[in-house]
This record gives sequence, C-alpha cells and structure tokens, in this order.
Amino acid sequence: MKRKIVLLLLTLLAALLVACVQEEPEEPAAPAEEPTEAPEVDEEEPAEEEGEAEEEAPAEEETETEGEAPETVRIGVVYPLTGALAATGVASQDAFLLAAEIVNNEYPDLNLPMAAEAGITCLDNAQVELVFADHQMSPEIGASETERLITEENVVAILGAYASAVSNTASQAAERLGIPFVNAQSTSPALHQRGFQWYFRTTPHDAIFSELMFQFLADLRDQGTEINTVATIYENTLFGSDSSETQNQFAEQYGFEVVANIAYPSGTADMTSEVQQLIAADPDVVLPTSYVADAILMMRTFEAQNYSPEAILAQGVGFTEGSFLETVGATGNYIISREVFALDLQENKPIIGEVNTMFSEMYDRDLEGATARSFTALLVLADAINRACSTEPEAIRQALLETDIPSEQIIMPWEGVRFDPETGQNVLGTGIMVQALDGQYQTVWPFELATQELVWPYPAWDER
Amino acid sequence: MEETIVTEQARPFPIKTLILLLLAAALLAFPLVVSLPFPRRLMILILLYAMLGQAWNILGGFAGQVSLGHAAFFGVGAYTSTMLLMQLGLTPWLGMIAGGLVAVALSQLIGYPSFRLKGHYFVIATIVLAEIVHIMFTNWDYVGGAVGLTLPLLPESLINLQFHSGNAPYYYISLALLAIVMGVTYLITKTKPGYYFRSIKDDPEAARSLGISITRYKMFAMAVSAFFTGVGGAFYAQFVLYIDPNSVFSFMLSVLIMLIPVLGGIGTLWGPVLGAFILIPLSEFTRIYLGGVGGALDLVVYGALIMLVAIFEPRGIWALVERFFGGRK
Amino acid sequence: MPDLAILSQVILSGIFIGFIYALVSVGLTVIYGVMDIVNFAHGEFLMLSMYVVFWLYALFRIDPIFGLPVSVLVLFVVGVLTHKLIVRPVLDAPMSAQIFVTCGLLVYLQGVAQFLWSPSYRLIQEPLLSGRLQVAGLNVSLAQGVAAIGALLTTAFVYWFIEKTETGRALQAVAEDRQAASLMGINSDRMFALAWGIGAACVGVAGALLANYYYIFPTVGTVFALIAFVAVALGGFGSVPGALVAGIIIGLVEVLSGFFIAPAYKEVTVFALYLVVVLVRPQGLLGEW
Amino acid sequence: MSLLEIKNLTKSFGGLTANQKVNIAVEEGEIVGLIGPNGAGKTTLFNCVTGHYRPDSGQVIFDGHDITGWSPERICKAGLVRTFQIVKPFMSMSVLENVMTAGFLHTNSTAVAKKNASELLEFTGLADKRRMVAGNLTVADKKRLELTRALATKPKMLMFDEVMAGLTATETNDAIDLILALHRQGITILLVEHVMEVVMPISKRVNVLDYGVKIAEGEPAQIARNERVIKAYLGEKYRAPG
Repeated sequence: MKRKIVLLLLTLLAALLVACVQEEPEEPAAPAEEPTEAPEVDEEEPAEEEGEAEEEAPAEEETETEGEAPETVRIGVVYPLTGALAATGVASQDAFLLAAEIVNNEYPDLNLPMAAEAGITCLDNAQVELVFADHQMSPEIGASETERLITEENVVAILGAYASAVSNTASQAAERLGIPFVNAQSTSPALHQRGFQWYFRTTPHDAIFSELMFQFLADLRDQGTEINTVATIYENTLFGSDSSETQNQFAEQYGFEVVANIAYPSGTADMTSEVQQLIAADPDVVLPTSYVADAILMMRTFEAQNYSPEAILAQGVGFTEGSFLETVGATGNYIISREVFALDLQENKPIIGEVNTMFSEMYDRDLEGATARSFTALLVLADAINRACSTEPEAIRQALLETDIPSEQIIMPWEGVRFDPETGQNVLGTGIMVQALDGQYQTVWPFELATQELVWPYPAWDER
Repeated sequence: MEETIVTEQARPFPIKTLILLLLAAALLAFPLVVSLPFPRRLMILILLYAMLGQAWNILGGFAGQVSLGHAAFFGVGAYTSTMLLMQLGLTPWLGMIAGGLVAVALSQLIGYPSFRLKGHYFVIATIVLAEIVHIMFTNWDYVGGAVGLTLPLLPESLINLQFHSGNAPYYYISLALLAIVMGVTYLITKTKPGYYFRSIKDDPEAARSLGISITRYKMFAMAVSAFFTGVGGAFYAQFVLYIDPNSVFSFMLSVLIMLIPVLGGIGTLWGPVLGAFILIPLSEFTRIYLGGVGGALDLVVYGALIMLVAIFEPRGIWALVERFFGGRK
Repeated sequence: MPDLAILSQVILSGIFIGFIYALVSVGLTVIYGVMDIVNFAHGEFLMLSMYVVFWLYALFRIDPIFGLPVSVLVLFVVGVLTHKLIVRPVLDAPMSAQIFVTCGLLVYLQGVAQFLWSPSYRLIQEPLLSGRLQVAGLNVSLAQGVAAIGALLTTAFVYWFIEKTETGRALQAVAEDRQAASLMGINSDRMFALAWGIGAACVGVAGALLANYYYIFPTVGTVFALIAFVAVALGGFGSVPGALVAGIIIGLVEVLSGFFIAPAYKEVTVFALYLVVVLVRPQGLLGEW
Repeated sequence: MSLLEIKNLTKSFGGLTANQKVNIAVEEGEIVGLIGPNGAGKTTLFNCVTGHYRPDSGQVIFDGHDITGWSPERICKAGLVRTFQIVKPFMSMSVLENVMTAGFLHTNSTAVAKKNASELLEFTGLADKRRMVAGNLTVADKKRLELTRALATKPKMLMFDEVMAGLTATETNDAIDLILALHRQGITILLVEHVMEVVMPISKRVNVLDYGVKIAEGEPAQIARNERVIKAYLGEKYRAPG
C-alpha cells in the first residue's frame, strides 16, 4: 500500500516537474536557471567589491556556458510570485521580461530609453539578465531574498517588491548592503520618507493619488455637479489604512464631508455588513481601497444589495488590476478609479500602443497599471546603468539621482522621471482618472486627456 | 512481544557525546567558515525556528497540549520589545525578557479558559484566541495598527542588538538562545515538571489521582513555552527590523511552529532541532529554486514532502534516527 | 437606530451567508464525527469544487447549477482518495501527526491549483442564477437564495442519511467503537472512506453553489476554512444539526456585529462567541461528550 | 473516629440514581471490602469519594477533613489514593518513570524519586521490569505497576477498584499477598471487587451495594449468610460452610 502511495505521489511530482521544464524555454531569460555555484565571493562587504568583481566574475560564468557571449548585468527582481498577489507578480514578471528584451535587442523604432541599441551600450552592449525571487508576501522573506540576490547572485540593483510592507524590509536590506533599490509599484507614502540613500521610487504614492482624486471631485463640483459627502471603505492593512488616512486629510482640505470610514478585514468571506453600513451612511461618493479579491466581492455585494451611490471612486489597485474588469464583467462598469496608466492614453502617446502590441503578442494580455510601471522601472534602471557606465552600485546610484527622462520616452502619463535627491521619490509622477465602460477603463480626467465622456451619476443596477 | 527498553539518557554513551561535541563545534565555527550572508541568514532562521519549535514542544510535545496559536506569543514578544525600544529607548535585551514575560501573561490568560477544553476543542480555542489577538493588534493604532512598526536604525552594538555590517552576531545570539532553550528543556525532562508533563499527556485522569495538579502544570508548561516564543519574537523584530501583524501573528506562523517539532519528533529533545534543520531549508530552497518560476511548484513539492513524512513516520524523523542507532547498537 | 428595512436586510444576509458556512462545516463535521480527525485541507476541497464548476462553465458552458452533480462526484472521489492515500496511514498516529498530514495536503492542493490554473481570479460572470429578487422590499440575490436552500437540503439529506439509513447507522457504529463495529461485520475502512467521501461531497455542493457569486482563487479556501472550524466546534464536533445551527449563528453574529460595531471586529465577535459557548458547554451547542 | 467516613452519599445521572444515601465507614488499619453485582454503583461511589465525581448530596470525611467536592489531586495529597478498574499506566513512560512521577509528590529531587521508586519496585516485584515501557506490560503487571505507583505517593489509605479482575488464579494470589503486605505496613485499604472470592478471606468487614443502596454490612462470614445479599448477588455459589 505504502509503495503505491509513493509511486503515485512521485509520478505526480515528476509529471509536474516535466510540465514545468517544458514551459520554461518559452520565456526569454527564464528565471529559474540553475543557481550558479556562487563564484567565490566571500567578501564581508559585497557592496565594495562588487564593482571590481563584476568586471571578471560574470564574464567567467558566461564563458563556461556560451563562449564569447557579451558580459551580462544582473538585476534582481523580488516579487510575489505565489500567494494572494501572485497574479500581479507573475504579470509584472512578464513586463520586466519584455523591458529586458527591449533593452537587450535593437529596437530603433521605439522612442524609449535603451531601446535603439542592443544591451547596455556603454558596457560593450552587455545584456541585462533578470534574476527573479519570490517573496510570498512575507516582509521577512522579502528582506532575505534581497540579501541573497545581492550577495549570491551578484545583482547590481534590485527591483521590488510590489507590496508596500515587503518593499519596506527589502529596501532596508538593499540599503544596508548599499545596492540601489528601485520601487515600481509600492504606493505607501511612508516609504520614501525614511531617509534612505539607495531607495528610488518611480511611481507616485498614495498621498499624491488621494489628492488627485479630490482634485477630480473638486473639478466636477466646480462644473456644477453636486458632491458633498464621501465615505472610505478600505482593507485594514498598510495599504488601506494609509489610503483612508490621506483621503480624510484631503477631504477636509477640499471641503468634502466624510460620513463614514469603514475598515474591513482583507480576505473576508462576506461584505454585507460593510455595504449595509455604506447604505446607512449614504455618501455621495464611495472611496474604496481594496485588493482584487475584496474588490470583486464588494462589487458583487453592491449588486446583490442593489446599492448604487452617486459614484464609486476607487484607489486603483484591486479595481484596476488586469484581471479585475475581465473577471467581474458587466458588474464592473461605471466604476471610476484613479489610475497610473490606461491603454487609451495611446491616442495621445503612440508609444504606449507600440509597447502594448509587443506585450500582448508575447503574453496574450494587455498592459495595465502594474505591468506598465514594472516595464518603466526597468527601463529607468537600465538607463541609469548605461549612464553610470559601470556596474558599481555607487555609480548607478549617482546616475539614478541624475535621471531625467522626458514624458515622451515613457509609457506612463507622467511628466517624466526625475528623482528627489533627498527622498528618491519621482517628482514628476502623476495619475489619471479612468472609468470602466463596456469592460474597458477609459481615461476621463484630466479632461484634456479624456477619451470618453464621464458617466455621472453611477447608474442604478436596474437601469443598465 | 519484544521487550522495549526506554532509553535512559544518563547511560554513558561516548558516541553520542562525541556527536554532540562535533555538532556544537560545527555550529560555533559556521560563521567563520561561511561568510556569505544568505546561508548565514538561513542558519539564523533555522536556529530561531528550532528554538520556537522547542518552545512549542515543551507544551505540545511533552505536556501533550497541541496549540495552534503560538503566533500570539511570538507577536506580543516582538511588539513588546519593539514598543519598549521605541517609546522608552529600552535596550532590546531587556525588551526581550519583557516580551517573554508579556507572552507569559497572555499565555495564562489564554490558558485559563482553554485548558478546560479537550482535544480538538482546545486546538480550535488556541487558534481562535490567537486570531483575536491578531485582529486586535491590526486595529490598535497605538502600536501602528495594520501598518506595523519599523524599528529605528541604531548604531551597531551589542547593547542595541543591531548589527548592520554582517550578520554573524545575530547568528551567535540565535545560537545562544537555542542553546538556552535546549538546556531548559533538557532540565525539564530530567526533573519533576518533565515527569508531570508527560504524565498529563499520557493520562490526565491518572495523573490527577496521583496528586498532580494538572491545570497548574499545564499552565506552567504554557508559561515556559510562551516565554521562549515571546523571546524568539523579540529577537525576530530586532533581526528583521520591521514587524506587522500579518507577519508576526499569522495563523500560518502558528502552523509552522507546530510543524517543526511534529516533523522532527514531538516530545523528544532533539526533534524540533532536526525538524527545523529539515523544514526551513526545504521551504527556502523549494522557494528559491522552484518559486522563481511563478508556478507555485515550490508549494507542491513542499506539501507533498510534508505528507510523505507524515505517512511514513508519523512520530517524526527523530524516530528514524533512534531506530537507526538502535539497530547498530 | 437604523431603519427596519436595513436591519431586516442585514439579518437576511446574515442568514444567507450562515447557510454557506453551515454547508462547508457539515462536511467537516461528518469527517470528524466518524474519525475524530479535523481536516485542515477542508477549505482546499472547497476551492477544488469551485474550480470544477468554473472549468465546466469556462470550457463547456455548463452552468454551475448543472455542474453541481459533477462537482459532488469529483469531490466524493477526492475525499475517498484522501482517506485511502494519506489519512489511513496516520489513523492511529497522535493528533499532531494528523494535523500535520492535512496541513501538508493544504499546501499541496494550493500549490497544485496555482500551478495548473494560474493565480488569476476567476468569476462565473453570467450564471443562470444571477440577478436579484425583491421580496417585501428586501433584496434577495438569486444565487444566495438558492445557495441557502441547497445548504438546507444538503444538511437535511446528510442528517437523514446518517440517522435513518442502514449505511448511516453503520457509520455511527464505526464512529462509536471501531472494534465493536468490525465484530458486527462492518468494514470500518470502507466506512471511513465513505465519511471522507460524504464530507468532501458536501463541500462539492457548497463550492458549486458558492461559485455562482463568489470569486475563485487558489487560496479561496482559507477564507472559509477558519470559520468552518469554529462552526464545527461551536455546533459540537460531529453533530450535523449542530453545524447547521452554528453556521447560521456565526453568519448572523458576523453580519450584525459588522454592522453595529465595526466590520474590522466582526471575526472577533464570532470567535469570542465560540469561547463563551464552549466555556459554558465544553462539548459545543449540540455535541455529545 | 473513622479514617474514612461516607455519609448519606447520593449521586444520580439524569434520572438514574447510582448511589442513594450510602453510609460506609473505614477504620484506620482495616481492610474493608465493598462488593456488589454489576451496575450496583460501586465505581460511581468510588469516583465520588476520590473526587472524580461530585456527589449530589452527602459527605465524605477523610482523616478529619470534609473532602466532599475536593479535586482528585487534593484528595491524593490528603493521603487517600486510588487505582483504576481499567488500568491507566502512563503508557509512554518506563515502569520506573511511572513510579518516579508519583514519587515527586514528596520530593523535588530526581535522585530521591528514583531511589524511592526503585525500592518500591523491589517491594512489589517489578524491579526487573523497571526499564520496560509501561504500555508493553501484561495486564497483571500493569495492575501491579498501578499499585506501586499509588504507593509512591505515601498514602494513608488505598482504594482499589477491581484490582483483581481479569487475573489468573496465581496472579490473584500474588496480588492478595501484596495487599496483605501493604496492610502490614499500616496502610488502610478499601477493596472494591466484583469477584468475591478474593475479598472475603482478607477483608475485616464487607459492605454490599445493590442498585445503589447499601444492603448489608458485616464480617465476611455474616455477609455470606445474609439472605438479602445471597438473593441479590451471591446466588448459590458462596454459601457459608455448614
């Protein structure tokens, strides 16, 4: 009997392994390459020696495998590849791979940093190689993986970590080891205020977004729409509570009354009581801050309870993630969300369309906020490495500080990328408001970028 | 039926002592030989989890009270030392002891109602109580709520318990903590409380009829267990320098703390250490070598291995070791 | 004081979600009642059944309501296999080893689900049971209403099966005393497998009904698992009516406390209720000691 | 004053009265028997006296203390110790460890506990099995172990719950010898038995329970002649000679 069990389990394992191995080659620069026997890097402070070691060590590695291949520059990517946020993590992985593809090969037609020529031109066209690590949403694992990538995989910089709580510890590890940490998506406002030297954030943070949301509401009010009251409903971890807090500040500043602040436990089984509290408070505008699972459940509950406020104005993330609209279908229509990115921006910025075509051809899905920001972050980093003309961390850090990428060269609606020298925050980042119409988010604000007329108020469920 | 002999550890057994000495030497020499931070970090985690597993083992293994709520003790330990450091500037060493003591207080609060329950009712009660603590901390703004606490970066020193240039000091501290817990556990098994714990596990009714206050000794086991779990939490906070409710109070942490001794062999002195040395690297390496693919293959392998061990050696891997040595004798 | 309409809506919703909790818990309590084993992978069974109906819908356009029998069948087989492959070897092992093995199964199934079906959120967008009824001014989601009825019927069926049929009595006999039962010529191993089959099949019903309106995800099981453990203990381990009553109570308490106190604390009230109940009645509401 | 005095003890479960106003007294230094057919309420009475059940009404006085409602551990500490009808050794411990555990009631020193336990095992004849796991002992040895273990708490009085049930004739004789040896050391003994043959010859007095009520008390010879007892329980098997 026991033997049978073993056989069964082992066959299953083997089958899965085979399936996995077969899948791998499809992805360029497959992440799961065998961990190279960490070349004798036994230094105490890897940061210092990194620069010199880089010149020879990676070259050695490569000669073993590919002979005369060009030198590679390794970049660590610490993302959630399993667990609740795995969907986003895996999508980001694709975006990073596309960005690496663009850097590593010649795309003279793309008006993007590093696209025209192959590799890091200044370093003899060295190829960018991504080393992925899974932090499983654990701050502890995030830190330890960062440390591992830096000390054992010899990466010259880290991209991470999506979730703010993990970015917090992971960037701390990078700070300690003196390696640049480029943060593409974490939006917790506290992150850039820690006085770190090695932390750079390309994305705008939630305080900026929250303010934009109220600017949007104030614009509408100025146009004569009657908006007086708002209510926040947010998942009670770092992301949600931060968001609600800043929204309360800006509500006061812009003269809106907050009639309810409803915190709910993330991953709850049922949202009836939350929605009933909203119904009882009866705000004009509901401001939800949620990850995708709760966002889906929330909208289904709105529908079941026949609840339709004047507007639903979401703090992105769960509501804008690639899978959300696709998943909820018609239920998601008319939601307004702050967004960092929208495909229809290509009407004003053709480069977005070009990149999206490549992305969807390779990965069979469109770009969205998370992936577009991942993509951008890697280009920013590659650009800095190229200008640094070195793999030495300090040189890269200096180059990052001098980053000045114009708006035309990024696929974001930002005014560009330029880091505040004190905090490492991109000071040119901004956002847009989008509304879901026929299963697609369309830009509705700023009005000059709008591709669609705003639908206001939110139509009642029975009148659709 | 063969005559089964209960091994008495007191029996002189030079090979055992030799192995022990070699092991100790290897552990002490490890950071000198391996200077890469990651393997060291892995070792620190192994030692920390071995300590946590052993702390659980005192209550769950020896006294037979299976708790799935130990994350609560871990979390309050971490939060207590961190808050004392941030609010009063108290050295984490004292914070560690304070954290342990707060965990003890919590354990007595949890123990009082739940020890009246038996079997699975007790298990569920520990889960539920730990979840209550988890939710309370998530919503308690004074301790940072859901955002958690980022520990202030202090100058590197032993008294500050912060080391930034290398993690060898953390390694030795975790090794020392494990050594202390092992020592205390050994002492317990050799003295009255150990005998009482085992009698409670084997047959509580018989134990009572022999004058043993089982509630008092269960509470005692829980207190010792909670103390070291709390100390472990405080150490963790110093090591990671950031704590939030979801990482220090999570149910999965409680499960992990239980899995380690169960894998290694519950109610044995070396089981939790063995369990940590297998389980932690297993989960780290499956994640590193399989997790990067994003296919959750690491979880598949990890889960399958747990099941295989449970099926083939339900008493834990230490039983295998003992059988091996028993066979050679 | 909120007006009556809102209050009745809250109560109604509490009862609805309570039925779902009950249904998930009934399966767990059957397994426990017969074998004294808590299946920590129970939530993952739920996840599997949701994926079964999802794929039937996505690939063959089979509506969840017709996918339900398939889900029940598949889950029954999963339950039996679980018993045969991993539970039987640890039947006489200590409780901790049993927890260990089902925890392993939990991790394994989550991993397999993500590996095979990717970590994307799924939702059945337009099931037959969509839309909402207005009854006396109250909104009743059709999917939730049917789920509640399904839960009630399933619980009643399981209860009838265990109490009134020959096989059910054999199950009880095995639960009571394995050796005595085998003297009476009952194959206890078969009964155990049957208990696992039934327990998992209950979740098969729950998953299929839940999939009508809930998102589907590799770790969706954890959302319901803890509540189910508490419901089973609250109702009394092994008691089918207990699980039903406890499920509904939990649903009500959760929604009411979420509404009147704060959603952030709704689980705390449920847990506190459990503690209070078992302190007064250590065997749970309807449990036998 | 009696060492143990049970006064008007009543205990019922639901509608079923297991003991009704039972009065039994045991003097210091006596061996007293308590017999009765199956279901007479012996074990319930036993559990009420040793604190495992709480009586509905009535009193239990031991050594001058009213121990009614005390916890089993407290009663043990007062000097009244029991054994179990279905033996309950600590299965995973060795024989020696079993006895040591009980011995820790009076010492905190492992060495002392070990020494005392070894002596006791010598006395009860289990010394050569001291290292065996208790779970692997024969039934007779398990009972012997339980008795040794009880002894290690240095009791004033021992209560045996069907200590001889299921033993062979030789084993029964060994057990009787052991009980008599304990008695010579000055330990008061209450023997609860279903098997009468063993109680009669060694008990000074015998109490008889039937349907929860005490129906007779007296010297073994008197009991053996008592009409009610014979009718209720003895049948033709144990008539007084002559």
